[in-house]
Amino acid sequence: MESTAADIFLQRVLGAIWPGAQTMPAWLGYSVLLLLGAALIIGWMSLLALAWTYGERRIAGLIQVRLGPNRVGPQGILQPLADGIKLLVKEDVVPAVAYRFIYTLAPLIVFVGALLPFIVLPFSERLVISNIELGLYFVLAFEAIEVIGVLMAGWAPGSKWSLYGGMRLAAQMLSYEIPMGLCALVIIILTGSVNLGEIVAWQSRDAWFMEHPWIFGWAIFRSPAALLAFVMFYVGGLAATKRAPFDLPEAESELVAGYHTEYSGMRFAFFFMAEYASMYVICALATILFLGGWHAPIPRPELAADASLMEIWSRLAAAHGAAGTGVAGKFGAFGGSLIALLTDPGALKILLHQTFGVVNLLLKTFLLYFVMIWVRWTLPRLRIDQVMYLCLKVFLPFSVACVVWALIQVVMLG
Amino acid sequence: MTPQEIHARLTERFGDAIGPWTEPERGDPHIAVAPGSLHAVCAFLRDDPELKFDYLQLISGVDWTDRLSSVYHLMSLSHGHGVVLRVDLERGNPRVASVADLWPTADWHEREAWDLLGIVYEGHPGLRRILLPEDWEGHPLRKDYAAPAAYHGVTNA
Amino acid sequence: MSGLSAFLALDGGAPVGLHAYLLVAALLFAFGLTACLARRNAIGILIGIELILNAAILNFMAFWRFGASGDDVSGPMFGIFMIILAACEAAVALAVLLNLYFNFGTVEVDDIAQLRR
Amino acid sequence: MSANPPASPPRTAEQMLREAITDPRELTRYLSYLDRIKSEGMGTSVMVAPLEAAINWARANSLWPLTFGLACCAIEMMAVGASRFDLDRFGAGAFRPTPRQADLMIVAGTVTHKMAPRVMRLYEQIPEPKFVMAMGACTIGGGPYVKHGYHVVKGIDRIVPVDIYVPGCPPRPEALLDALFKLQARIGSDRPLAARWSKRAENELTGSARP
Amino acid sequence: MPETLAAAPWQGANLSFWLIAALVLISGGFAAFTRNIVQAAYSLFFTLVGMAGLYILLGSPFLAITQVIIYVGGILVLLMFGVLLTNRPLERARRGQGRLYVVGAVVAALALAMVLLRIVFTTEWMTGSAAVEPVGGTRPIGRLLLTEYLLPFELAGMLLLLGLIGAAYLVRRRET
Amino acid sequence: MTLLTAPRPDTLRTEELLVNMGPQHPSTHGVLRLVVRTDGEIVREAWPQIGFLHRCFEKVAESVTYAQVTPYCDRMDYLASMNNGLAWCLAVERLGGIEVPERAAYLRVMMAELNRIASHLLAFGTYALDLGAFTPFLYGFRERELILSIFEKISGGRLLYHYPRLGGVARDLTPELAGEIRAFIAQMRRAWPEYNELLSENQIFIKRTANVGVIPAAMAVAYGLTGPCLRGSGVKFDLRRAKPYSLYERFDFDIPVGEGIKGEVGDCWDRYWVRMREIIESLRIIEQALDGLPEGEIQTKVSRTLKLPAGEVYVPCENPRGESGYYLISDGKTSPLRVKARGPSFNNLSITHALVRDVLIADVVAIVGSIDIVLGEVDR
Amino acid sequence: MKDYFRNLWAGIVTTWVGMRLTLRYLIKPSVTLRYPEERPVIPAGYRGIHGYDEEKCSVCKSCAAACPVDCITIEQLGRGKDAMVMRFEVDYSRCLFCDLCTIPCPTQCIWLSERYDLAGYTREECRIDFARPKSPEEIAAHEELLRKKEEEKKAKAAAAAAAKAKKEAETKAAAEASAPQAGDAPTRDGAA
Repeated sequence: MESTAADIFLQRVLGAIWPGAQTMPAWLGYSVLLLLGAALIIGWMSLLALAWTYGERRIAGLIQVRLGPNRVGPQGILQPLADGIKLLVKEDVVPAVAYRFIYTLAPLIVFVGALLPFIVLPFSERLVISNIELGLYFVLAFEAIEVIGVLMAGWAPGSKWSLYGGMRLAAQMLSYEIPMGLCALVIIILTGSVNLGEIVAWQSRDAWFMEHPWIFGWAIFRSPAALLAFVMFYVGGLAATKRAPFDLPEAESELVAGYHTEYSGMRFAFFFMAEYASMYVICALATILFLGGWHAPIPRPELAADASLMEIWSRLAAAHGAAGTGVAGKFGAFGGSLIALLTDPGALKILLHQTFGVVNLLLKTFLLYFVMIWVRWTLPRLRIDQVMYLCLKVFLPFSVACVVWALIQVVMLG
Repeated sequence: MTPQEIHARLTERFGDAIGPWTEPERGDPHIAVAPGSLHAVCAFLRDDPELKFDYLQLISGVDWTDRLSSVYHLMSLSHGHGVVLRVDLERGNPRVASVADLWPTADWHEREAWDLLGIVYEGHPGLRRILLPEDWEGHPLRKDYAAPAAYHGVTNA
Repeated sequence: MSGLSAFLALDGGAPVGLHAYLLVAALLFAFGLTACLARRNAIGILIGIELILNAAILNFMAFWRFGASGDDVSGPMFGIFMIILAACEAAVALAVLLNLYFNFGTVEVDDIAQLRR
Repeated sequence: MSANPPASPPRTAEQMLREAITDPRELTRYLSYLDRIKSEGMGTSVMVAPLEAAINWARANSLWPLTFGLACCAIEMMAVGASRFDLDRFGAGAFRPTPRQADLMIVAGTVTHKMAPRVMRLYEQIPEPKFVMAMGACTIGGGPYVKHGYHVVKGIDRIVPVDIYVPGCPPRPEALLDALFKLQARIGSDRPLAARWSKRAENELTGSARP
Repeated sequence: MPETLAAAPWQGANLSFWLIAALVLISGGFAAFTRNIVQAAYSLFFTLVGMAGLYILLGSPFLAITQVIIYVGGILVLLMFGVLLTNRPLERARRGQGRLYVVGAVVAALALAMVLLRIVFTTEWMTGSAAVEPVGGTRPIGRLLLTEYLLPFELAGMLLLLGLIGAAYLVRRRET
Repeated sequence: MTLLTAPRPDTLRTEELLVNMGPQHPSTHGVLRLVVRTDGEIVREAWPQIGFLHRCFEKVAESVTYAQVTPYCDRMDYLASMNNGLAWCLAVERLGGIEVPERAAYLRVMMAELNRIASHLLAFGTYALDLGAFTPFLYGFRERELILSIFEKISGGRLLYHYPRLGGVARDLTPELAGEIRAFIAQMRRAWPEYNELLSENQIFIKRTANVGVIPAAMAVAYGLTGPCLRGSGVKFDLRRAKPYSLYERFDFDIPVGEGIKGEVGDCWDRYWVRMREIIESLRIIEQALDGLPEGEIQTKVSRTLKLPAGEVYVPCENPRGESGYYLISDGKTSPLRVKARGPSFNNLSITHALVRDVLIADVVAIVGSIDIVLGEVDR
Repeated sequence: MKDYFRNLWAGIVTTWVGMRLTLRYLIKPSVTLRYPEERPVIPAGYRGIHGYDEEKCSVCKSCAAACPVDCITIEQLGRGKDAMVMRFEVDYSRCLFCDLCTIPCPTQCIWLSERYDLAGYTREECRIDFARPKSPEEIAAHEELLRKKEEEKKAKAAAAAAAKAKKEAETKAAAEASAPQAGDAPTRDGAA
C-alpha cells in the first residue's frame, strides 16, 4: 500500500510524541486517526454553524433595517452559544407513534451526510484530509446521503407534515441533481480531472495568453460555459442545501417545519448544523470549481515549496521525539518540535503560503455564503412544480449546452 | 326601485304571503314574508330581470322573546337597490326553507343562525354548528340562554 | 478466539481473500432471492432484485480483484454497466408499480393477480 | 376594616398548595413531594451552581417563541418581532412554527373553549423547559369578555400553567419586552439541574390545578 | 500478539472488511425479511452504502462512488418515493406475508445458500497474486468506455433513453 | 374531539390523507383551521373550520349600552379598528337621528383611510410571509409603525383606538399631527415602489400568485364577496361610491379593480394588486381630507344613557376587507335587542371550499392568504 | 418559446431588482428602538394604566358604572362628601383601556396615564389598588369623624324634627288643638 498522509502521521508524528504508537495494534491506530479526523471535521462544522447562525441573523437584521441579536455577549456573539447550550439541555421528545430506531437515526445520517464531503474538501493546496483522485465525484455523491436521512426524518415520526417535507425533498433532489452534475461536468471537461486539487491548479495556469492570469485564470473567466455553469451550479446548490427560495422541504408557511417538525433539542440541532455545513460544502465546492479555489485575485509571491509540511513536521518531531523520556519529556519534545517547526524558514514559508490559500478560499466561500443569506431574505419561495420546471426545463437544457460548449472549447482550443 | 315598489311587486305576485307595507319612523323598512313562500320569493327576487338581487348581504336570526325571525338583507349590484325580508317563526319549532341553493353565501350564514339561535333551515346541505364546538349545548343568542357552568372541565364562572 | 481470528484473517499474514467476498455475495444473493419469493409487495420484490444485483456486482468485483487478470478494468466496468441497468430497471419498475397502484389501488401482487380485469 | 396592602407578596408554593388541595391525604403527599424537590435542590447546590448558572443563562437568552397568535394581541406580538422593536436582539426572535422546537408560548389573544384543547395540546408538545406568557387581558382572565362571553375561557391559567402575565388590551410592544426581561430574570433563579423534572410537578401542584 | 501498525498496514483494511460485511449482511437480511416495507427500504440504504465500502476495499473507488451516486442518490430515493406514495404511509398496521410463502422461500433460500457456499469453499478458484494492485482509476475506465466498450456503452445509453421514455409513458396523466 | 367538525368519513377515499392545517399553523392568519384532503402534494378539497375565536360579541352587545359596544367593535376586525368603530357609530347615529359635525366626519374618513393603509400593509406583509419572503413583512411593518404612531397621538391606542364615538370623534387633530400625516404620505409614496420592486413585480411572486385561485366575477358575487376580493374579480363595487357614508361623496378617488395583468382576472395576484393600489387611492383621500378639513366641533352632545327608538337599521361600510356593517335592532331600551355584525372576512372565507379544488398545498396558502381574513370578524 | 425566454429574462431581472433593493437596505441605518435604554416617547393622552387622584375623587362611582366590564371596584368609608376611599382597584385582567370611565367623571380624578408596563408573575399582580394605603389611626380618626358628623346630623335632624314637630304641633294645635307624636329619628347609615 502506498504510504498516505495518514500512515505518515501515524508512524512518524504520533510515534514522535509517543513511541509506543509504533507498536500499538493497527486497528487502534486507525481508530485514533478516525476519531481525530472526525473530531476535526465536527469541530469545524460546529464552528461554522455557530458562526453563521449568528452571521445570518445579523445580516438578516441589517437587511431588514433592524439590529439582530446584540445583547448576549459583546454585540451578541454569544447568541449561538446560548442557543446551542439551550438545545443541548432541552428535553428530548420522541412522539409515541414514531419508529424510534429510524427516528433516532435520521438526524445522525443527515449529519454524517453533511460531514462526509469534508473528507475530500481541501482548504488549501496541502490542507486536505484525504486528497483522493475522485474528489469532485465523491462530494457530489455523498450529498445524496443527506437526502436519505431527510427521507427517514420525514417518515419516522408519523407526522404528515414531516412526510410531505421528505417527499418534497425527494422530488426536489431528483430534479436538481442532474443539472448540478452536468455543471460540474463542464469543469471536468475543461480541466480533464475530477481531482479538486488539480482543478484548482488548472485555474492558475496560463490563460488568455497571459503568464500569470490571476483572476482571469478562474474557470468562470476562462469560458462562458463555465460562467453559466457556475450560476446554475450555485442555484442548484441553493436547492441542495434547502435554502430559500428552495426551502420547500421545511417551508414554514406550508408544512409547519417540514421534515424536522417533530424534532426537538439536540436532534433538531443536528439538522441545523447539517444545513450550515452543507451550505459550506456547496460554497466551497463552487469556489474550488469555478472561482479559483485558494488562488487570490491579486498576484502573490511564489512561496510554494516542494516539501510538504507534514514531511518537515515528522522529520522535526522524530528528531525531538528520541530525546524525550517520561510523559513530561514527551510533551517537551512535542513542544520542542512544534517550536522548531514554527521557526524553520522552510516550514514558515509553506505555512504562510498555505495560510494565504486558506484565507483566500474562506473569503470567497464566505462571500458565496453571504449571497445565500442575501437571497434568502429577499426572495419568495418557489412552488414544487416550479422548482422542477426550473431545474429540468431551464437548467437542464442550458447545462447541456454548457457541456457542449465546453467540449467544443476543449477540442478547438486544446 | 325603492323597497315600497319592490313590496308592491311582491304582493302582486305572491299575494297573502307578503305582509303589509309599513314605513318605520326611523331606520330601514322591511318586508314580512310567510315562512312557507320564502324560497319562492327569494328565487323570484334573484331571477327577475328588473329586481335581480344577486347579492345576499347577510342573514341574521333574531330572538324577539315571543318569536324568532330570520332576516335577509338583499342587494342588487347591477341595479343598486336593496331590500330587507323578514320571516317570523315560531319559537318552539323554528323552521324555514334554506336559500343556500340560491346564494352560496347563505350556507355559512344559515349555519351560524342555527348555531346561535337554533333556527332550522330545511334543505341546507349540512346544517352543523359553525362557531361553537359540535357538542355545545343550547343556542346562546336566545334570550333565555344560560351559559354553562363548565365546558369539558374548564369552569366558566 | 484464535480460530475466529484466523478465519477473519485478523492475525493471519495476508488481507482477506476471495472466499470472504464470495461468502458475502452468496448470502446476499440468498437474501435477495428470499425477498423476491416471499414478498407480496411489489416494492419488496424490487428490493430483493436490488440485493441480487448487488451480490452479482460483488462477485464480478471479487473475481476481477483476485482473479488472474490484474491489469484491466473489466470488474468495475461490469459493475458500472450493471448499476446503469439497475437504474433503468428501477425507473421502469417504479413506473409500472405506480401504474398498478393507480389502477388497482394496491401494490400487493397477489391481490393484483386476483383483481386482474 | 383595614386598608389593603398595596401588593400582596407572592405566595409560596406551599401556601398555594394548601389553598388548592383540600383532601388532607393528597396534601401530605404533595407536600412531601415538594420537600423532596427542595432538598434535592439544596443538596446539590454547591456542586452544580456554576453549571446551573450557565444553563439558566442559555435558557434565558434563547427563548424561542412559538408562532402562535390568537387575536388582536398577536398583531402586537408581530410588531415586537418586527423591525422597530426587534425581539431578535434578545435572542428571542427565532419564531418556531412547531412546538417541538419552541421554548416560550406567548398566548396572545382570547382563548375560547373551542381553542382550549388545542392550547393545552400545544403546551404539552413543547419539550421542557417551557414557559408560558399570558399576553393581554383576554388571556389572563377573559378580559372584556369576562362578563358575557359564554364561550371564552376566563383565564389561560385554568388550562396551562403561566409563568408571566402581561396585562394590557393589547399590551404595548414595550410591555411585552419588559415581560420578557422579567421572565428572563425569573429563569435566572431557576434550579434546572436540582429540579430537572420538578418544574412540571410544581406547576401541577401550585399553578392552576388543571382539570 | 497482534501485529503492529508498521508491520501490517493491511490490518485496518481487514477489520474494515469484516465490519462492512457484517453491516451489509445484517441490513441486507433486514431488508429481505422485515415485514415493514418502509423499514426494508431504509435498511437497503445501509446495504448499498456498505457495498460501496466493499468496492473501495476491492480497489475501485470509482465504482464505489458510482454506487453511492446512482444507487443511493437515485434508485433508493426513487424506491422510497414509491414506497411512501403507495404504502399508505401513516398507516401503522402491517399485513403479514403468507406464512406458507415465507417458509417455502426461506427453505429455498437456505438450500440455495448452502449450495452456493459449498461451491464457494470447495472450488479451486484460479486466482492471481493478490499483491498485484489492479488499476481502478477514472482515466482508464473513461478511455475504455469509449474504445473497447463503446458498443455496450452506447447500448446502455440507448437502454436508459428507452427506459426513460417507457417510464414517462407509463405514468403519464391520462385525460379522460 | 378534533374530528367532530371534520367531514364525514364516507366522503373520503382511503389512500388520501386528511390533514389539519391549523388552528396553530403559521399561515392560517390566526386560528383558522383548514381540514384538507390531500393526494400527494395535491389538495383535493379543503374545509375551513372556524369558531376558534368566537368571542360572543353579539351576546355582549345585547348586554351593554350603546356607547359601551363601541370598544368591542374595535376588537372585531382588529386590523381595521377605526373602520369598525365607524360602522357601529354610523348605525347608532342613523337610528338615533344623531347629526355628526362635519369636521368629525372628515376626521373619521381620514382615520379610516389611514387604517385601511395600515391593514393593507399588514396584508402585504403577511402575504409575503405566506409565500416565504420574510423581508417585505418587516418593511410593511416599518411603514405601519408610522401610522400607529399617528393613531397613538390622536386616539391614545396603538392597535385598538376607540376613536369614533357616538356623535363624533374622541379627539381633535392638531396641526403638528396634520404635518405628521403629510410626512407619512410622502414616506408612503416613497416606499410603495420599493414594495413593488421587492414583491409585486418579482417573477417568483407572480408565478406563485398569477392564475392561482381564480374567482370569476359571477362566483364572487354569488358568494357575497366584497372588498378587494370582489374588486379583484373585476366587479367595480365599492360602498364608498355605491352608498356613500360619512361624506365620502365629496372625495375624489378611483376604485381599482382586477384587470388580469399577470394572468386571469380574479386570481390571487389581482386581489393583491387591488390592495396595493388602494393604498395609493387612500393616500389621495387623506390628502383631500387634510386640505378640506372644515373647522368646527368634533362631537355632538349624546346622552350618556342613550335610548334609541324602536326600529332596525343596517349600515354597511367599506372596510379594508369589504363590506362591514352592523344590523342593529332596538326595542327602545338602553341596550340593543339584537346586533348582528357582518364581517367581510366571514363571507370571503366561505368561498375557500369552492376555490381550493385540486391545487397544490403551496397554492392553498397563496389562496387563503390572498383572501386576507381576520379571524376576529369571522368568528366574532 | 418566446414566452420561455421572456419568463427567464423577467425572472433574472426581477430577482436582481429585488436583491439590489435589499442590498441597499443592508447599509441603511436601522429603525430599531433600543428599548430598555431608549424609552419610547409616549404621547400625551396615551391610554395606558389609570391615573387616579384620590384628593379630587368624590366617590360617585360613575366610572365604575360606565365600565363595560366592571373592572373598577371601589370601597369607601362614609358617604357623599365625607367618604374616604378605602379601595380603588382596577382589575387589569379585564380592563379594555377604552377610556369610557374617564368621560363621566365630574372631577377628572381618573384618567388614563402613560404607564404601560404591568407584567407580573401572578394573576394577583394584575389588580392594582390606586387608593392611598391608610393607617389604622387614620381609619379610626375618620370613623370618629363620621360618627361625629352622624351625631351632628342626628342632632340636627332631631332638632329639625323637633322644630318641625313643634311647628306642626302648633299648627295642628291651632287647628285642632291636639298634637301627634313626633316622627322617628332617621336610622344611622353604616359605612358601606
